Amino acid sequence: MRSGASPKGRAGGLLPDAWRIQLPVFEGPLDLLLHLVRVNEVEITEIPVVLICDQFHDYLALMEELDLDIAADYVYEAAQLIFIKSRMLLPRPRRGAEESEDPRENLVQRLLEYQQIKDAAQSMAEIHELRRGIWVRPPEKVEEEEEEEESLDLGDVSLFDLLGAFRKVLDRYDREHPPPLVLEGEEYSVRGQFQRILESLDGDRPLDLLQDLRGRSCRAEAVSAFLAVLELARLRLVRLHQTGEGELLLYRTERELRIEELEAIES
Amino acid sequence: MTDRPQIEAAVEAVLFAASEPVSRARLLSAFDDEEREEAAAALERVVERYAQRDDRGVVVEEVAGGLRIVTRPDLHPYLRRFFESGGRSRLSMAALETLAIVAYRQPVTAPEVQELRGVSSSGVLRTLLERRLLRIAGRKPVVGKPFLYCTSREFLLQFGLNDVRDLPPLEEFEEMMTADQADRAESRNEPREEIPSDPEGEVEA
Amino acid sequence: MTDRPQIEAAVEAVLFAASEPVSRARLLSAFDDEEREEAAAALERVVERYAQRDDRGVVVEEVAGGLRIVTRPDLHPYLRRFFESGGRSRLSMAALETLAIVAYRQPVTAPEVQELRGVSSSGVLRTLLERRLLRIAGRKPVVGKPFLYCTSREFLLQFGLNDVRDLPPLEEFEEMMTADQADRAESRNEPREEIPSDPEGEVEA
Repeated sequence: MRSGASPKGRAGGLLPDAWRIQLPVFEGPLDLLLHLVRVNEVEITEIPVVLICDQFHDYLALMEELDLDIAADYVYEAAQLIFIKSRMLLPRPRRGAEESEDPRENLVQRLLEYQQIKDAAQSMAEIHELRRGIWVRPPEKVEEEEEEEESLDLGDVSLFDLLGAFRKVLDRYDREHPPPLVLEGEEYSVRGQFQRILESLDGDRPLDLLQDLRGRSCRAEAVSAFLAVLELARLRLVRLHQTGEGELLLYRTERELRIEELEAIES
Repeated sequence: MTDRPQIEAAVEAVLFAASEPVSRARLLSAFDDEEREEAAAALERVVERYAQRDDRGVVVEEVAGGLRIVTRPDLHPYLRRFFESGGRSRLSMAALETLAIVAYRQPVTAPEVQELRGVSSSGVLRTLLERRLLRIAGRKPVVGKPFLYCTSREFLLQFGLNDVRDLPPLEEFEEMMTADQADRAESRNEPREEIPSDPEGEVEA
Repeated sequence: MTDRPQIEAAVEAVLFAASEPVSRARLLSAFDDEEREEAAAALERVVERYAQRDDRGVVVEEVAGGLRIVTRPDLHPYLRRFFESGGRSRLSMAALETLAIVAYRQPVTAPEVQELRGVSSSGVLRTLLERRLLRIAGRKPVVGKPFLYCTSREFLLQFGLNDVRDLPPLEEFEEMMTADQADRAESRNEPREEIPSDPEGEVEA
């Protein structure tokens, strides 16, 4: 509950108190200015800057009071108005024959332009609303073509799409190539893989090599594992067997590993 | 040898199947050279056949440089009920203002739009890009090289224009609007004045 | 109160917009209870209207327990010709991605594109070459001497750029996409600080 600090005073009732409750629906400061012009029943070209400026500031004060965020756009326009108002209040230099410029000129021009835009937008809104009711048919497929790929009309493709596509590529790449887990170098070493495979071969069960390689976390690890298998084979610690289905199976041989052999392997 | 009704039927079938606006020239490309004249005449008969009529639900419209068959806009309520979908969503006033600026000033940059509207418009521009009503047409060769925005083909489709040059001149709106300006000003104020003014200036939270 | 022709029009519009076969019962669900009887009669009139006739290219067919409007099968050669004659050329998402990669990483080889996209891209690259959006700028002096791809002049025209160096950096795009109220308000203020902060102070003419 707030009271006092009524912004009426200067506004002379032109800003209904209702505003204090209802949120403003202006599209921006120019919209607010047009509204003030309208309620004061003046022409845009004859805008009473002093009055309008005060009303505009009252409105901002009201927004402040209601803890509404006053967008920078409004603050900027308020400063502009004060600037114009101050120039209006200054005695006009009468030097020379040429008329001094009306300080309102720029503002009037902007308001007139904005009024046009608003009018156009209003008509466009009506057209859009009407045409929202139009339904089209999805394009017919003459023959059952392969799954239609999403595509854009070349004439419509713009930088926005190009950038969006590139962003998508990079995002997907990052997703599919997560930064490698930081593991101790040993995990990728040939010796480490050598030991891992040898241990997993304890017992009679063979190891499916391809499956094992696919299970490695990254290419570097897979390469290490593969080199380790070559070492294992060279030292005749394993036997490789290819099945009819193309699987490569590793079987442990009887041979024991000698410590100096292990130490000779790249770590 | 293709006979006359057959060609008329073919024209209708192509127009129906295309679903996109098709230029007359492209539509006629489905026919042999010697059929083309007949096809052009047939096309006009088909267009006439799809002229607005009380008991017809579909019409041929000329939009974005082509012809297409669409449902009559006023039948929207039935279609919405049938498809359980509201169809295309509405545009906010901010979006419409921004569209109007781009439509009339294109190619135009974001700062230029902002200057005209008096509010920053980058969010609205982005939304319009996403809805494909605008497209980026390049960059302006000035400091900062801002993007240049233009309206798209989708814009023409949604606003029923053949070409952006078909937009009525801005002054025309003004004339159109000044006529009912007073009405609108009033109706605009109404909802605000409904609320009884509070002389104590008290505000409810 | 909806009148008779209006209901007939609505039936036709629904049938037109639904591309899948629609059962009579479902079609009538778009109407109020009190309209339904009228709509059922209207539906039969619409079906009749779409009966096979020499000069009509579309017919209503009853299939899979429903009704739908389709093009007359004997006219399909025309449709095929129409669709094959191309018309508006389209760019697939794969092509757009590839184009974007080349644009930002040029000069670039096919394996490099493939690495980024995760799928083989040689077919897409060929299409883009054919469409003149890309060009081959030489070969990379590495094993296999793969071709180096660059964007073309056509590409610059398509995207309204003077030079590939005008391609916006990704950050600019991201800024645009994330521009929220706060950023926008800030960026708005910057260039405007030239306004005299003291309105009472001296003002230049």
